[in-house]
Amino acid sequence: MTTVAVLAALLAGAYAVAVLEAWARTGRMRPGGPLFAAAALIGRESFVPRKPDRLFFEAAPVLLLVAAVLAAAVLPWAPGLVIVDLATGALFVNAAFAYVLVALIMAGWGPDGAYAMVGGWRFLGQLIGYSMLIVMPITAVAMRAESLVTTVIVDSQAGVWNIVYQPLGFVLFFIAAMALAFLPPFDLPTAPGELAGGVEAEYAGRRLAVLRLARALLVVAVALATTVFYLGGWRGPWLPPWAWTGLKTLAVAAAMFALGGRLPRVREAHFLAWCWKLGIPLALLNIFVVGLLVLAVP
Amino acid sequence: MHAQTFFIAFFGLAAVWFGVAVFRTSSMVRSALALLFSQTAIGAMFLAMQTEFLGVLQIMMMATEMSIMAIFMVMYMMDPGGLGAMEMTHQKRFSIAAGAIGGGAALAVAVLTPWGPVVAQAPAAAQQTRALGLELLGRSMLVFETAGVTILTAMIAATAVAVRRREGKAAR
Amino acid sequence: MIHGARRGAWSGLRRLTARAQAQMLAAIVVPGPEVAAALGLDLAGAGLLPAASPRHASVLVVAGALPAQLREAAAVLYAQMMRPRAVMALGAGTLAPLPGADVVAELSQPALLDAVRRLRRAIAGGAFRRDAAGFDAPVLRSRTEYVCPMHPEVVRDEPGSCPKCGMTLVPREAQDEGGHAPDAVDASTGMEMEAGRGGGESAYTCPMHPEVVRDEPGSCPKCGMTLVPREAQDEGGHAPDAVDASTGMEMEAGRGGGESAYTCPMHPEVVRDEPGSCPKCGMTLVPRAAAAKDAPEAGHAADAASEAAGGRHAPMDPSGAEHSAAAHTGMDHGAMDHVAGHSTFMSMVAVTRDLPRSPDGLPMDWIEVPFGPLFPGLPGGLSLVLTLDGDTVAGAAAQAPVAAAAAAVADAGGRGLPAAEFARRLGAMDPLAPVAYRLLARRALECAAGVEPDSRGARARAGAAERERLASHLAWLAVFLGRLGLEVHARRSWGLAASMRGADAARIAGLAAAVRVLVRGVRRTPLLETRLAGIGRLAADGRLRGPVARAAGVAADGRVGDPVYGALGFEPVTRPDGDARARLAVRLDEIEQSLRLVRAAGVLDDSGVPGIGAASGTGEALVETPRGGARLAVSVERGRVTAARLDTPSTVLLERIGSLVAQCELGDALTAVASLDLSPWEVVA
Amino acid sequence: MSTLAQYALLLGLAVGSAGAALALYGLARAVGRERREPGKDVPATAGRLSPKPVWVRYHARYYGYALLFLAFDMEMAFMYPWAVVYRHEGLVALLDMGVFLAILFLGLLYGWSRGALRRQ
Repeated sequence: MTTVAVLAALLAGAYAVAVLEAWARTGRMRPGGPLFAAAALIGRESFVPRKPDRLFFEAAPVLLLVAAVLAAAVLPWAPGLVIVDLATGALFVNAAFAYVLVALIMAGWGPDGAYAMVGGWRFLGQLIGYSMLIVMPITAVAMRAESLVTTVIVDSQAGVWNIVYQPLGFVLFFIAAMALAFLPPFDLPTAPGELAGGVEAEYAGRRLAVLRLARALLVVAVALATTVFYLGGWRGPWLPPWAWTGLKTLAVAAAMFALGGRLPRVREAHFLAWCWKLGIPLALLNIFVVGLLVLAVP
Repeated sequence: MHAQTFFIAFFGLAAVWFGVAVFRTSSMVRSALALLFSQTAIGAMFLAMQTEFLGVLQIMMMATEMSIMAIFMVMYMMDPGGLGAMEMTHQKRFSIAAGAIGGGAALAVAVLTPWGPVVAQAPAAAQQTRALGLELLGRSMLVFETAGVTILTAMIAATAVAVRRREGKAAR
Repeated sequence: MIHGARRGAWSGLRRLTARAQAQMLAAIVVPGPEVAAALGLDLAGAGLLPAASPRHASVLVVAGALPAQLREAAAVLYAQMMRPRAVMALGAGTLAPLPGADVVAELSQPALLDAVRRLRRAIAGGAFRRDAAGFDAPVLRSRTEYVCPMHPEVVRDEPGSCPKCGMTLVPREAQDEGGHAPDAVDASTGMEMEAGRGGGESAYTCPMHPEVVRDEPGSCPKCGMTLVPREAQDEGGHAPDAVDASTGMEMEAGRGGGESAYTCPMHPEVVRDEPGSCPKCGMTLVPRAAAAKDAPEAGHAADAASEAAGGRHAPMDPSGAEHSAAAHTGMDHGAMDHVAGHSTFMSMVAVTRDLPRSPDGLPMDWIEVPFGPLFPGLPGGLSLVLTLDGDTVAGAAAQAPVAAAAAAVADAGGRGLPAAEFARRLGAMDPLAPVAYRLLARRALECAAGVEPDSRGARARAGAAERERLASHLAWLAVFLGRLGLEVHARRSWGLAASMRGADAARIAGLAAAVRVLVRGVRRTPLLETRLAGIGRLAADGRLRGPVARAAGVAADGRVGDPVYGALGFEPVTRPDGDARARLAVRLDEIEQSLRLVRAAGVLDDSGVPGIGAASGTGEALVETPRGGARLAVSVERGRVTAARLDTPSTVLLERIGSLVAQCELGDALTAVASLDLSPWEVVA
Repeated sequence: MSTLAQYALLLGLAVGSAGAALALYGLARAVGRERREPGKDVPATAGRLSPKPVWVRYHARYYGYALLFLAFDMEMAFMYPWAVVYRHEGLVALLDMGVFLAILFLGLLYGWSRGALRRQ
């Protein structure tokens, strides 16, 4: 029952994210847009390029979907409203997110097309940049909660949300989460207007539909993770807990889209340099500061 | 219990199957990702054996590390797409012998070591992580710090190789 | 009913999806959105969604008449679109080889709106039909040509033997663009020769259907693929790198006559008369003759080939496939074993010796990737082929297949063109700057005929030229911001660019506030300066003109010293850096400047044909087009233009692309090219 | 829920998601089949047919970062258990991890100084 409820919430979130994304791209809010888009994609042809790595080409959208669903499965919407309350939840989220990279490499390599291949390997470079900025801030969150269980992490924010307790970690995680979900301005692997679709270039019809659904779920998952780790999860007055989680998640997703539409796409060299020369030292500083805070404030 | 045995066996076979796939393909990327999924299956085996932290860690780390292996293979190997259907194996007799000896040795260690009494119930997953942390900060602190130094050595060695290459002294 | 419908009868599910598809029209524009904007079309405003790849597009929008090369490129795009797909022709003439247009309309925004409505109806009611026809075009077909393995210059359309050496010609898949032979077939070149020596009989088989075996080249009766020589498949292991080497070494081994000694690749002191394995390390021994040649892997290839040759004499019996498989298996144990083993780690130095080197010394394969003529984010009609070394550009070849300038000018020869017709042709040459080129023709003709331009008309024409600059810069800004992912600003810019066409001074004054808001918004975009700094740096020299030169600190502007512009209060804008950031800054400044100039001019008018009567003479003129100063020299005899010479700014820019993008990251390289605002239409060959 | 049941549920979710994707494919199949046409199956490259394979040695310019990344990725294995017991262990944990991270940071600084942190 819980599983069905959470899956329904995830699908609703993905729908809302699709509406938000269309709004960010076209400037128009069409509540029915994703339905039309899905129905249209189902009815279009979906071709496999010749002499491809067919296995990769077919597996990539499905793997992306599985990764997004599994990442969201360990994140709670309310007390008790979580599919799997895993003892290593915070680590498992990371593990699931790591397969986003695998899926994109497969999608890039599969069709034997130049634009897609460049897009796929670009994302590997992007991961080398953002990955530490996902892992290290989560470590600081776990330090405060003394646990990797996601529900315990929410409970640990009973007094002060982590966005206040460790703002530096939040900023780093937020940026890295956008890069993970290859949202603009970190959409290097797809890069509309630069790589003519990149890893998505050869996908059409039903396979593109699955790819887009998986991507929307991935955005929900990263927004939900941000909510759980930094925005106090379901905590909030007046409304029921699940409503707070939903609202915060949507707000995070909307903030990501709004920010993305106003920033130019980063250059890969810049992104890597910033992540390693600025981001990682700051993330270590964050761990240190949180370490002092945890010891100083019992 | 039966389910547990079944899943251990299932993922074990999956790991072996992917492991074989590593050598049955001539595409470097396929080969690297087959190795990745072999390692993922081993991680799933760990989960089935109720060692949660280890399992999830394995599943997480292999994804990125094997992908990086894939790009290095694509950078340095001939015909990484396997378009020429190149035969990837060589020195077969020697490899088979080495594999058999290595496998036998591992089995012998597994069978002959006195592992002590079997614990009836695995500790709770959260408890395992805690215990691992306490171990790292207690008895195994030296091991832990040594690991740090080892990693540092690896970083310096890798960088030194890369830097030498950049100056073009030895392009291997 | 549309030409690109899917085959099938109507069903409930199909009706549903057809309706949805009518609502979600993703469009690809040919020649490009910048041309559409210059023609006054706002596609996003008409409800067409932009498509990044032809796979995602459902409509191909043709804006204006297309030259033949672009029609072919459009046909390729159309072929790669997924069904159901439609063609919308706006003011287009001939479309072939594209199928007929599904919706035809004239070039105007209201007509576009109506056309989109009709297209929605057509798709909702015609996305599926029982008798949907297939699409084929000559440009899509690959032909098989036959080349001599030894003399690459010998290329024939028919199988046969080489007139120079008598060898059997080998088939190769070829496209009109040339050089598309897949590597597997390239590899056959070397092996085929071997087979020829071994008895002259070779078998051809389908890469997909091994049971298909023919003794003549041709195509597979099952799937239509080109048959490849059987040996090529078996020996494909050396493709693509060792091929050239193996061709050479083959001859060597043949002459050597099999008297070579065998040695270990790791232990040169081990020498045996017979093949075998090394007593020290167990590796398979290799022939020393080959090893001494510093190309051991090639020697192995030859060795492997001659060893296996006995088992590979093209059998024509039904068990052919099996036979071949057996030969292959045999090689795994013997020769093939050490060939592969050798080339994977033993002799990387030798194997990679001939590969191109990157600046960091690593040998890599380079690929040639087309980024044009119809690449989203680059000017439509610019045919850019980048040689990619990973994600870095190692070289570039830029062409402008749509360049019409040469034709327009050459046609003025012979009996000559009437002056009015000449001006019309020059104006039609570049859809991105028709006003400037009409003005250029007019000035040159006036100069030739000695006619004094009236000052009020000149002022109005300057106003019209500035309006065009405004529209052109806004369209460039939209493309440029779009490729940087700044969708919000890009969208606004498209709308403004399209609404500049034919607008009068009052309308432009009404739009001025929106334009200023846009410019300010772009200037204030965080990180944009960092993003663009240092990309596409071009040093100023005498030949650079226009905004690109002004962004490099040179006030090269045809408007300087023009009394009309002097009266309007014109001052050129310059920036020192010479990179993409400076180009953006210059164009933003010029957008504001043009707004001021339009307001100062008050009247905008570019109509009127130069009335030069039956005058004769020569004249020259310079007009600052949106891309820089264009120069035209004409000779007029009795009112007819007999000779003309044109010099345009984009011609210079096209030449610079190669040096501009060398060793840039791919994204930076494309940004650099886009920042030039090159118009392939005005390139003079 | 026992841990094993949790893992089973996760496995079920993975299989279920893949199944949902396949069901969607089945639905799309019911709409119609693809039609083979010349040129359609060649990867789209901006209006030029370019059927040549692109699977060649690919030069990734971030390999300097990649080498350092491998080390940092390894180090995270120790960070999580440490973080969980951090408050319990107090100052010892801070010092211990401080030394560990300092060693790693040294590696980063070395790589930085030798030019590993840039496009090669």
